[in-house]
Amino acid sequence: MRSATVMFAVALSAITLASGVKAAPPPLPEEPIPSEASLPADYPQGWALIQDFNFNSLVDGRTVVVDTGNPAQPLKGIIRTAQFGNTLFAPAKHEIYTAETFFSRLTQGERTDAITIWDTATLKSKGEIVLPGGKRQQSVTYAGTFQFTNGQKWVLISNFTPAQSVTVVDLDGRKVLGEIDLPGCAHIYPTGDRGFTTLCADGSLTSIQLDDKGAVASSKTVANVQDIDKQPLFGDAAWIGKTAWFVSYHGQLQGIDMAGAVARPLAAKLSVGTAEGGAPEWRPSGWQVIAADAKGLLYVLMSPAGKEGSHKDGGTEVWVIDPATGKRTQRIALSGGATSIAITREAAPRLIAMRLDGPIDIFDAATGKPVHSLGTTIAFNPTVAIPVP
Amino acid sequence: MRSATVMFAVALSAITLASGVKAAPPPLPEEPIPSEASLPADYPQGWALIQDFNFNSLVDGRTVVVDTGNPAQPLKGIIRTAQFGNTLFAPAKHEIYTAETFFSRLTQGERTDAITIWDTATLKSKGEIVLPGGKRQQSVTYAGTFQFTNGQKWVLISNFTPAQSVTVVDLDGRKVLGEIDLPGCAHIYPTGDRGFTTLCADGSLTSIQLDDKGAVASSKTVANVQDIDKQPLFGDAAWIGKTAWFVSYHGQLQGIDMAGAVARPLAAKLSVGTAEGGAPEWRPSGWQVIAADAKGLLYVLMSPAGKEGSHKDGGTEVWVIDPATGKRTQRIALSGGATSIAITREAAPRLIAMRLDGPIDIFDAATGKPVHSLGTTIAFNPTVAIPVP
Amino acid sequence: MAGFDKLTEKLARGLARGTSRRSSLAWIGGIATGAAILPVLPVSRAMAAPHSAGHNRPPITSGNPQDPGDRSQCDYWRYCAIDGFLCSCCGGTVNTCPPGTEMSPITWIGTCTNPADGRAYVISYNDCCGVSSCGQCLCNRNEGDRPQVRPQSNNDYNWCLNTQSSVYNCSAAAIVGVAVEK
Amino acid sequence: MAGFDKLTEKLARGLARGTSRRSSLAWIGGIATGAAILPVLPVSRAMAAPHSAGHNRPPITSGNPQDPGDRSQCDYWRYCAIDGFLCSCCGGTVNTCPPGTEMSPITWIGTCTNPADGRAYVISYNDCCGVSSCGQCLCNRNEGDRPQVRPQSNNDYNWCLNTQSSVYNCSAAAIVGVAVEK
Repeated sequence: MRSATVMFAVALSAITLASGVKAAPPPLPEEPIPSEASLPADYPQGWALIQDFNFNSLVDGRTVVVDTGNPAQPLKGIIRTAQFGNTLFAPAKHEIYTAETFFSRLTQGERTDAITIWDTATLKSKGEIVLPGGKRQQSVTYAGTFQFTNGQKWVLISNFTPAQSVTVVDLDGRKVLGEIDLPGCAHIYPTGDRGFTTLCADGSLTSIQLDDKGAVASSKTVANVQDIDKQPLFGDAAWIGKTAWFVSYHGQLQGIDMAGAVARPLAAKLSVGTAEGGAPEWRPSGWQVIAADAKGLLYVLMSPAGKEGSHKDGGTEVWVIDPATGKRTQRIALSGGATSIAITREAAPRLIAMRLDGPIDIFDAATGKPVHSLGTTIAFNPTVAIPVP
Repeated sequence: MRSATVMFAVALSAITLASGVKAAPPPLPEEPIPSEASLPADYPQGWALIQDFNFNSLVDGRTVVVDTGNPAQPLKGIIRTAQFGNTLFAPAKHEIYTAETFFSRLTQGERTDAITIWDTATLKSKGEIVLPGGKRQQSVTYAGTFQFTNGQKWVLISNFTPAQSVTVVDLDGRKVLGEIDLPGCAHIYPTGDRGFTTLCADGSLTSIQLDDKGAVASSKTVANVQDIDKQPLFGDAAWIGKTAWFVSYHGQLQGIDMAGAVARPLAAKLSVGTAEGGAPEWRPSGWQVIAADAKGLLYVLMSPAGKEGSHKDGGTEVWVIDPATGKRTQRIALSGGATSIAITREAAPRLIAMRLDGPIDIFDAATGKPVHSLGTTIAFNPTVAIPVP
Repeated sequence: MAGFDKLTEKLARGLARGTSRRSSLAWIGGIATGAAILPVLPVSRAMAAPHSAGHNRPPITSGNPQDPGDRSQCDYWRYCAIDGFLCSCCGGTVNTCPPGTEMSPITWIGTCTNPADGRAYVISYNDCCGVSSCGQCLCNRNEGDRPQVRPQSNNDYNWCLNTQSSVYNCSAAAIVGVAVEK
Repeated sequence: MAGFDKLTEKLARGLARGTSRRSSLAWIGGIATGAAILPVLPVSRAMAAPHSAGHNRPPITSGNPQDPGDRSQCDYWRYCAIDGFLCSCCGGTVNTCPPGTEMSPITWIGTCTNPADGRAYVISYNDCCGVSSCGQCLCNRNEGDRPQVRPQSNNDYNWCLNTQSSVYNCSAAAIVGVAVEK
């Protein structure tokens, strides 16, 4: 057999290096390697975290850090968010959290559910908290299955086996505090100082406050919050301050004040309104269909082809409603359609219009005019966006 | 909080089932669930195993069982072949073997290299053999990095760290036998009863025979088998009996007889020939560019845009050469182009023409006429095919 | 929780076997009667496009005129509330999981109108589990789909539950009964 | 094997640093001189298509007339022997790995002609590792690419070697010297 150096000797002898050959200009300089990029620990407000569901390889979901203002290089980095994963963002702590599921042999073997803690500047893992029981809820991305409480010191994670419960995790202490059974209820909306609200199958909600060990301190049910048969609410809400704004399949808007220990549905009966040209009618449609801006306007993604079963198809317009007046203030036409929307917190806010099959377009939220398209340069299947707050 | 049965009670009360409503015809019958399909343990000769590299999620590579004669349902099943994996097929044992790499946290954490043993009928894992050292060679798929020897009782696996070696594994005994250092040499071609040949960086080959413990019993180098600068050979060979047929970047054909303990390059100087219309010239081009049929004809994938660096671009024709006479007997035009080819062992053999970006077309190998297209119904990035022998 | 798991599994299986109680709510009536087959939706079509461009898959049919349609297409009548890769395109059939996968015993339910006999059938959508995403024939239709608070009517869950692995491969659609509006 | 690993790493690094011996073989001369920039190849283009349809990414340029071209495109001069996702499209730059990844210390080498100054530069292609496939700007060009028996000239290897993880994200292309034919 050959000596250890054969293979590289051939390669080495094949190339001659010199510092300059022709008269002018001097050659381009050598470039240092290895070289790895990092990000600002504090992201600008034009940035967002976008969840890439990656339907063709669900085991390999991601979260992408995106500069929505840079069509040449919008993708700033990729964080692993494996297997129907979820993402949370704590800018003040310079951390991103992902809730993930792994198998020891990719698709089979031992299951591990874990929260991974990522550094915003390096996008490297700072550690993980393993979750017990292999029961983390796996769904197409909903914000409501992974949420902060207790001033971002804790997170709450939905479980579904299909028994429903919530695991309480102390991020700062890197440990699991406990689990709360929630039969018949789904999704988590932070409520009060150290609690959450969940929506239940009979149309009620239940608000729970936790003690300092993460156990239930109080629980209160509010009936008749939604009519799941006739006016079901989309699962993901838009937040204006401490009020979560939901929209129904038919366009009714329901605010729920989550400031206190018990959620308080607002009495105002608001609607996205109607318009000509629907066939049969305009309805909200898409995945993340409602968003809010810093001024307190609501944006709802609308389809003119609204009917039973159309609620996830995606829309062609965004309707802007001022919940303070109940008036619709604007209609924004989306040239490429969208399945999810979000609004940046920039001084001049922008609308992020995402399609589940990849393309992402950016609009001026105030004027509704297209700013630029980011094409499919970011994610395979963008589901939800978390703009930098 | 609600009782455990709330959520399903709502669903249950919502649906009424009955066995028949209208007069005629009777309703479609209830269908049994759960229900899982299985395959014949012995695959028909029109089937093949096709490696799906899955470039967009390399951690999630697959091997697909394909019926090339069924354009409606060509995909018969998917086997995991994670992270630059390789596949071998032992029809007599009703087993498929994959060489894979896993990380405990998908992209990070503890690395495990393993051979997984799959049942041909159920496509379920029958077990695995963990490989030591985390050194399994990861490349775009080459057949030569995972090969049988010793009558399919053993397999050989290439390692690359970039130190080069081969791990010897006893499949029947489910254990690793040992490792053979091969500095400066790459790829494995089964040779003799219990040995292999490897190609080396100085253009030589080395043939090694193993003892019954998997250690080196004999080693012999044959110099000047290829000129890697001027006439490099594509790595994957086409086998006619125990002769491996290689093609060079410029279209020279080199047979190497692997029947004995030491590989014996054939003296015949054969070529794929030339043709008009090249710009600059016709050359072999693609990934798996050479294949053989049961009658001993060679098929080479050719590009008219041949030049330095064109050798992986893919081709537009397949040229058929009879190595017994050295004559080219046919030119097959590929309407959709191809990057890899294979020939089934059916009585009327078919040409499988695959493109790395997905599409797969089937041709009659004897007439060169298109049979049907399978479109992109099979794999994201098909690299190589193993037709049922 | 194990006891509850068993209970819900029993309920789900009971429902799938067609032994549930005879009562109904308004919402299911609205779906079960007079609901035309939805066209393939723009976004679903766009998602499916990369895998079918330039090639028309021959239709996969039942051969039974009472069960018409192409089982490789999203607009096949049984798929009125499906979400995922069609097992017919993945090595399985309309109601059978591909080799190598395990069928989830817990499912979501749709009520789809068969255009041949006008009946509303209860369809059990069972996910096939333990092999990675099939990647073929992606469909998402939502007739009768309701938010996640009503799990049995929601197709956003990964229903690979109580299987050895929760990795999702494709979704099958089996007839488990005929729905009647009372 | 450890000693050999160190040796090869040293050789690879030495080559990357531009300190290798002054000699040449015919093959490199054939590549280094007179080689025009290859057009983007049909299959490479087809593979890239699903991720760029209907959108033109604005060019990513150096701003230096002596280093012309769009670093998000396969036909940029430095990419003459690249195989993989361009780090310029993945959060890195032409010669920098994206945040969260680790650059492989061991590389393959290409010799690419800069159309602005006519020089043949030695390009070190370094894989970025530890994050899953970027999925953007896939390119495969093979000027001077040789079979795997000559690793330094082969781009089919996953060069994520001697990194914490061998998972491949993207490939960077750094100038490490000027090649001269003697």
